[in-house]
Amino acid sequence: MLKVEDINVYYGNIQALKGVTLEINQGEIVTLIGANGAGKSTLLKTISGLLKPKNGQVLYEGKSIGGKQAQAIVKQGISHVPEGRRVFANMTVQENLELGAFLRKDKAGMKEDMERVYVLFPRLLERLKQQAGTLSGGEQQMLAMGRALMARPKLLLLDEPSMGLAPLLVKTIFRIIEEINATGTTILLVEQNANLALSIADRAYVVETGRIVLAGTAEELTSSEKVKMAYLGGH
Amino acid sequence: GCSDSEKSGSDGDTIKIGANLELTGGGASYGQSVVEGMELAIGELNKEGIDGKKFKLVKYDNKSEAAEATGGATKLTSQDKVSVMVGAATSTNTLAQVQIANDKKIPLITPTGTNSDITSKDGKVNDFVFRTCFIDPFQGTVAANFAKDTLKAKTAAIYIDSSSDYSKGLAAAFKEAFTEGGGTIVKEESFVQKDTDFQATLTNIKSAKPDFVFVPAFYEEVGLILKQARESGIDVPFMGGDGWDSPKLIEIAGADALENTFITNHYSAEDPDEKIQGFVSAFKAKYKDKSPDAFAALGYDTAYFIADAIKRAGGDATPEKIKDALESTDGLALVSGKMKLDENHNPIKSASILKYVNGEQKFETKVNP
Amino acid sequence: MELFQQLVNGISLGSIYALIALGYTMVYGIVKLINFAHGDVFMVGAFIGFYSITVLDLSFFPALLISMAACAVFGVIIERIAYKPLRNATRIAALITAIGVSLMIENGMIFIRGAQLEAYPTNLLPSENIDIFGVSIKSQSLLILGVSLVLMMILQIIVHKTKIGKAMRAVSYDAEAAKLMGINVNNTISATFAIGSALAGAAGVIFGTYYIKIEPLMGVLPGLKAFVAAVLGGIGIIPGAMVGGLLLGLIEALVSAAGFSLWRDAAAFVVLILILIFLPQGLFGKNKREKV
Amino acid sequence: MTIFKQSKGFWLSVLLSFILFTVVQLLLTGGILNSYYENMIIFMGINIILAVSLHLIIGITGQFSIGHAGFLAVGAFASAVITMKFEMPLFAGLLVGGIVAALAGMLIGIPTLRLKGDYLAIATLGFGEIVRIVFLNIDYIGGASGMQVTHMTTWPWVFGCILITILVIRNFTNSSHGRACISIREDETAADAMGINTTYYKVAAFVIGAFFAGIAGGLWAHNFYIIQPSNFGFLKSFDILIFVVLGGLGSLSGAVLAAIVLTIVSTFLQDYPETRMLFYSLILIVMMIYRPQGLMGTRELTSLFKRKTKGGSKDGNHHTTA
Amino acid sequence: METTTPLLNIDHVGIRFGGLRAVADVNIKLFPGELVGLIGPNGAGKTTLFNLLTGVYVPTEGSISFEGEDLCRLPPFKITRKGISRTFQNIRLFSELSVLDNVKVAYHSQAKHTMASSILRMPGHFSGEKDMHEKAIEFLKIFNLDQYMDEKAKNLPYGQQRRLEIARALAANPRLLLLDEPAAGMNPKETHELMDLIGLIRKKFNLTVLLIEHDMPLVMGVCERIYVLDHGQLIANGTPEEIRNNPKVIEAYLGEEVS
Ligand SMILES: Nc1ncnc2c1ncn2[C@@H]1O[C@H](COP(=O)(O)OP(=O)(O)OP(=O)(O)O)[C@@H](O)[C@H]1O
Ligand SMILES: Nc1ncnc2c1ncn2[C@@H]1O[C@H](COP(=O)(O)OP(=O)(O)OP(=O)(O)O)[C@@H](O)[C@H]1O
Ligand SMILES: [Mg+2]
Ligand SMILES: [Mg+2]
Repeated sequence: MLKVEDINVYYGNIQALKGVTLEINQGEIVTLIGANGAGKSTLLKTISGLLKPKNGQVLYEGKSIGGKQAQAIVKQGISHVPEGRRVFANMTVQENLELGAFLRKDKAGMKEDMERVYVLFPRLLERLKQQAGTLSGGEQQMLAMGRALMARPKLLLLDEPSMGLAPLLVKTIFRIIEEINATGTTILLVEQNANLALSIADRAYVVETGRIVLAGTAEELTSSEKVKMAYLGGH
Repeated sequence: GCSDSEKSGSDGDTIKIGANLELTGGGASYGQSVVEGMELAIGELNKEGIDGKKFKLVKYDNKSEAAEATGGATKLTSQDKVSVMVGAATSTNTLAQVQIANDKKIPLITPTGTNSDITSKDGKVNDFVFRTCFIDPFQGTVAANFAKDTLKAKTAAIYIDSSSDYSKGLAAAFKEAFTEGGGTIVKEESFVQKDTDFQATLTNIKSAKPDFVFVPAFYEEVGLILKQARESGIDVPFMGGDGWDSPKLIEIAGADALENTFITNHYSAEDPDEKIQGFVSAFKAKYKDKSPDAFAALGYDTAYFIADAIKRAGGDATPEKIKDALESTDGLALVSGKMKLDENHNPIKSASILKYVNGEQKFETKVNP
Repeated sequence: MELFQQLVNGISLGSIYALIALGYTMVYGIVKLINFAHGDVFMVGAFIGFYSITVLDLSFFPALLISMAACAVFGVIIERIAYKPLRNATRIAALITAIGVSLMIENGMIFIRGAQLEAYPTNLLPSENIDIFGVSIKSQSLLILGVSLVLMMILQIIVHKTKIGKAMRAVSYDAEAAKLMGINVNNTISATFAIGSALAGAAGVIFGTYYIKIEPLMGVLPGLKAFVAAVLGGIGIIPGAMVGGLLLGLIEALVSAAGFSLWRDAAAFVVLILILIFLPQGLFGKNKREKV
Repeated sequence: MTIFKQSKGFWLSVLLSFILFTVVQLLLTGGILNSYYENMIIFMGINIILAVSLHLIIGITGQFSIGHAGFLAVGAFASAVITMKFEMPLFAGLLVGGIVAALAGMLIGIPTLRLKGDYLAIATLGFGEIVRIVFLNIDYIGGASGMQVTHMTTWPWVFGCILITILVIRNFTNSSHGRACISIREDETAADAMGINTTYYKVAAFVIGAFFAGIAGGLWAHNFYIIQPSNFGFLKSFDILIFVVLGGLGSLSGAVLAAIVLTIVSTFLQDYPETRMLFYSLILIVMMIYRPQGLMGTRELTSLFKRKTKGGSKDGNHHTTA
Repeated sequence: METTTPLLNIDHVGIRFGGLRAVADVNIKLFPGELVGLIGPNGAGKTTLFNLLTGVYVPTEGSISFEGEDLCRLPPFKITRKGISRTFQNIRLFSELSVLDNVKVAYHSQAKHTMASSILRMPGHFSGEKDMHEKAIEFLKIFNLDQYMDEKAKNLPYGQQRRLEIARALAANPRLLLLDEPAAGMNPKETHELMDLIGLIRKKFNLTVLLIEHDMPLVMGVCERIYVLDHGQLIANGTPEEIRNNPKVIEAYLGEEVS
């Protein structure tokens, strides 16, 4: 479904990704794990068009999307839930959700998706008129995910959805990720919380200083000594 | 080094005249008018030349700022070594150049700076500083006498542009003459240049019920003041000085608002005088049918004032000789009248009182000094 | 009676400030840039209106529309050329650019047509004085007040109810997140400048009709005052600009009425500073302390 | 870091500035530079002082102040009153000018305790305008027509003032107190939480900056023959702001450099009155588009000559006690 | 423990933001040398409580005293000088300053040289700066940050920035250290290292620590006591073991099984 081939990405002179290659198949949950600053967020931003790769290819459903504008990529069915949630704090929950469907014109389909978001996140339904900035962190994360779903994505990019959340909320969020996946949305998940991420993922990649250093099924990586040592807390 | 003024001025075939004027900034329209008048005059003068020499105008923009005016004057005297400096169009920016003219011994002529301090202060004459226009007290006195004697006004209000020395000077002279003659000033209000809304103050003036309102200011604001005053129902006579004189005043205020208003002036573009009409048509021919205001006329006159002095002093004259020649100007016929200087370097000229009728200036009376 | 007359004077002056402040506050609200060139776009609008009326022989409303359209385009051009490259630069760099643009428009205008002033024809709109108990109100002041109120409401609806308005608010809060929603950030910002500049253009023509005199530096002072009005009301808040403008007009009228006309501008700034000290976000701004 | 190293650099700069002073002085007395150039050099010097003093407020302390011409005006009028009305020497004029401006700085420092960013900017702009209007209404100093002031400002005076300004502000910046100011610029909340009395340092920056702006005002007053309130409008404040930003926010030598370059550019453009402001604004816009961080960025001129040390940042750590 | 006087006494403290009671009627006592956790759902008011303690917000009700002195209405910098220092949930370093200078800023309030001595470069300036320089390096060494000394803070990797924030907080010479989610954004390995570090500095500097964290292994691993906040109110208080099994906490915060 998505193929990233040997991309290099720079911030000015700093090279953040060095020849990264990966692949995501229809219906999978793939997770990227790696330390702070490894380049995980950079990779997601490159896929969603916020950053442009200097070279290499990003292929989505066979077509190249590398270097396209973000709005064009959203239109093709890739939604990105950015790190730190980034909800529009000055707008209501409902307006945030409507913005998620900014490019869509099918009123009926949008309504349907809105209902689906309410089913996944009943909390949001309770708070439709509340300013997003006054939501708790977990609620904001739900809103960010709901907003992304409003674009009816085929591929959902999630950047550290558990960051800063209470344990209870982390569990809720991960349950919902699995539910979303079950309805046919492919998911690329970036997580610090490697234990949890590997527990729901089909496959995983390990990123270190801009390179993919390990790849495999979730089980393979969970049992890898190296991963255990570096990312699972060593015990 | 200050002694280089000996070499100043004419080099080869040209006589350099420096112009240090308000080409941009708040006073830009005055400076530009002066330049237009001067350039017209220099064009005419250069057809013949003086002793085979032609005038060359070196222009500097003082941005309507005193500091820049000083800088420009320094440059004209020490860099360009001009024979004569012209500038500035407003009193304040002229004052900023006075010390340099005296120090460097280069004559400075302001075409339109009417503040009396420019040429002499506390009885001391600035040797190298001249002007082409009459001074503030004269106009103010003329206006006061006219209000009292002709218009029979007993009470008057004064509305001053407090950002201009010109306006304050006229107002002070008016006040003195008017009260001396038994009149009372019932209201004194002020505004600053670039104001556009005068309604609040005019409401105050209205409730003081004056017989006459004196507004010694420039046409930009005067136009708006007249319009707004008439709209808010003040219909007594208004009067001002040469600052009113511009075709724009009529456009801004509208002919109706100008009914029952008077000005004192150096010259009038409507004056049938041959010399004046010659100037007006030459000006219109050069500047796309634009009608010259008093600034343009005085700029034009200033160039002739200088040319006359240089003619008398000789084409190779040093700035000091030119200064002496300027001092001895007597009876020179200019667009703005015959020119003779008093001991304070101020021209003794007559003033005209004009009345606006149907948006046109009509000659009312002439007052001699 | 005189006090009422002065209040009327203040409101009619204030509605002009409000009119200019609306566009100012709108651009600030979305782009967070003090667009110092706003007053100059206002000036350009006044001139375009003037030439439409005198050269093209149009009447008031066509001239108003032409001026608004031309200013909208002008605003977008300014944004694309001067501000867009600085989107990610510091606020202060953008501010300096805005000052540069402002100087450029003023002096460009002087370069093109000279510094001399022009006078609008006086017969564009009917002007009558309505007398109510000795207080005279000009029909044109009422018109200006009405126009400002209507524009304020239209603006409020655009920003809060339309799709483009939502896009604007999203971009204003977080441009990168807005991109992820599929919003074209460049076009949205251009639209903001187009609307803001069209408002400035409208204000220019209305100003010309009312005050007659226009010249290349006419935007400087009203621009500054309008900005003060916007800050008074809480910058970025559309009804705030309206209230701030009216308040500023009233303050100025009352100070002049009290015989301190020379202190008028100072009074406006003193009130500004006082309001900012006690209500740092302006009258209508939400007093949000930075969340730590 | 040792005192010895410090003094070596110090003595070198003393020597350099002495040479600079003497060369210019000789050129002036020898008549090689005429009074036109003298005027330009003096104007440049005044601009340098203004730029450096505002640099302390904006570049170092991060207080977005765009009313600096207000302090200039206060200094100019105060010093002119001292020399013209009380007939005291220039030194007294400059000193009083600085002190009165510093008091004004304290006054404007107070609103800054509550205001930030654009709101502070507009408040300081308002302050500058208030100062101008107050002077406009004081008849003692001539109201709108201003005061005529005897020319007394000479190169040695200007040079001395530049030297003191730069030394004081540099010494202040390169000390723990300067770091406290920089920390306010970087993050006021965090600075507060680290025990920095942010109020004190913000006001201190305003007071010191205003003091030197006041001295610049004194030099100004005694150079241009006449001072008027209208010389000190907000456009003047913008001019000073432009020096600081164009030089590179946070860079002292950048501010100096920008003041020099822009004074020259502006003087040069005087020969083209019709287009000068057009060019000036164009330069401003183009400069900001292609180099928004200013001429020097946050670096100092001295860092260009220093060898890059191991682990030293590419951006140079001029704020340490170098 | 009951016999000693509390170092910090939070007494019925609360604050409102408009209609929202972000913190309400909170009572907390900290005794010298303790390491106490503060947990609770997002938006429970934990950070707000820190802001109240450090003077960023002024409580609308209740009082706070530190070593017997009332802290209410003191500006933040004075509270820091009294001995309470903090880190921030969102890193707030002085990003353009070098790592070394970040620490020096915090050490500033202990500096002895005056502004005048610095401007005139009197001997006091040099000795004061030298002392500061040495102290700052000492702090950096403890945190293994001395190799980054001259780097701008913003160029540091994220994890190191977190460490630097703690180092900076310590340079302000606190007796009570408030840590707001120091492990946020760290992976389990980095979190583990952080845990060790907190233990180390507590001993070395003889500190009392109040720690906000969502990372349960960390909180349960290092804290001696834990307070639980929900909707601005304390809902529980006890040892990690007690908290783990408290049904209210499980319902509001932990969820069914705790890993
Ligand atoms: N805007 C930026 N400018 C410069 N460098 C950046 C920028 N954003 C990220 N980097 C650098 O790029 C590298 C990769 O960063 P990235 O944010 O992708 O890491 P990450 O794996 O997502 O880390 P985290 O777990 O902290 O989110 C880091 O070294 C980071 O410092
Ligand atoms: N300055 C403020 N103005 C208005 N509301 C505020 C302000 N500061 C905090 N709040 C509100 O107070 C509540 C508590 O916020 P706080 O940041 O203390 O939560 P927290 O417990 O630290 O949560 P998290 O674990 O997500 O960091 C939230 O609802 C928040 O929106
Ligand atoms: Mg990341
Ligand atoms: Mg928190």
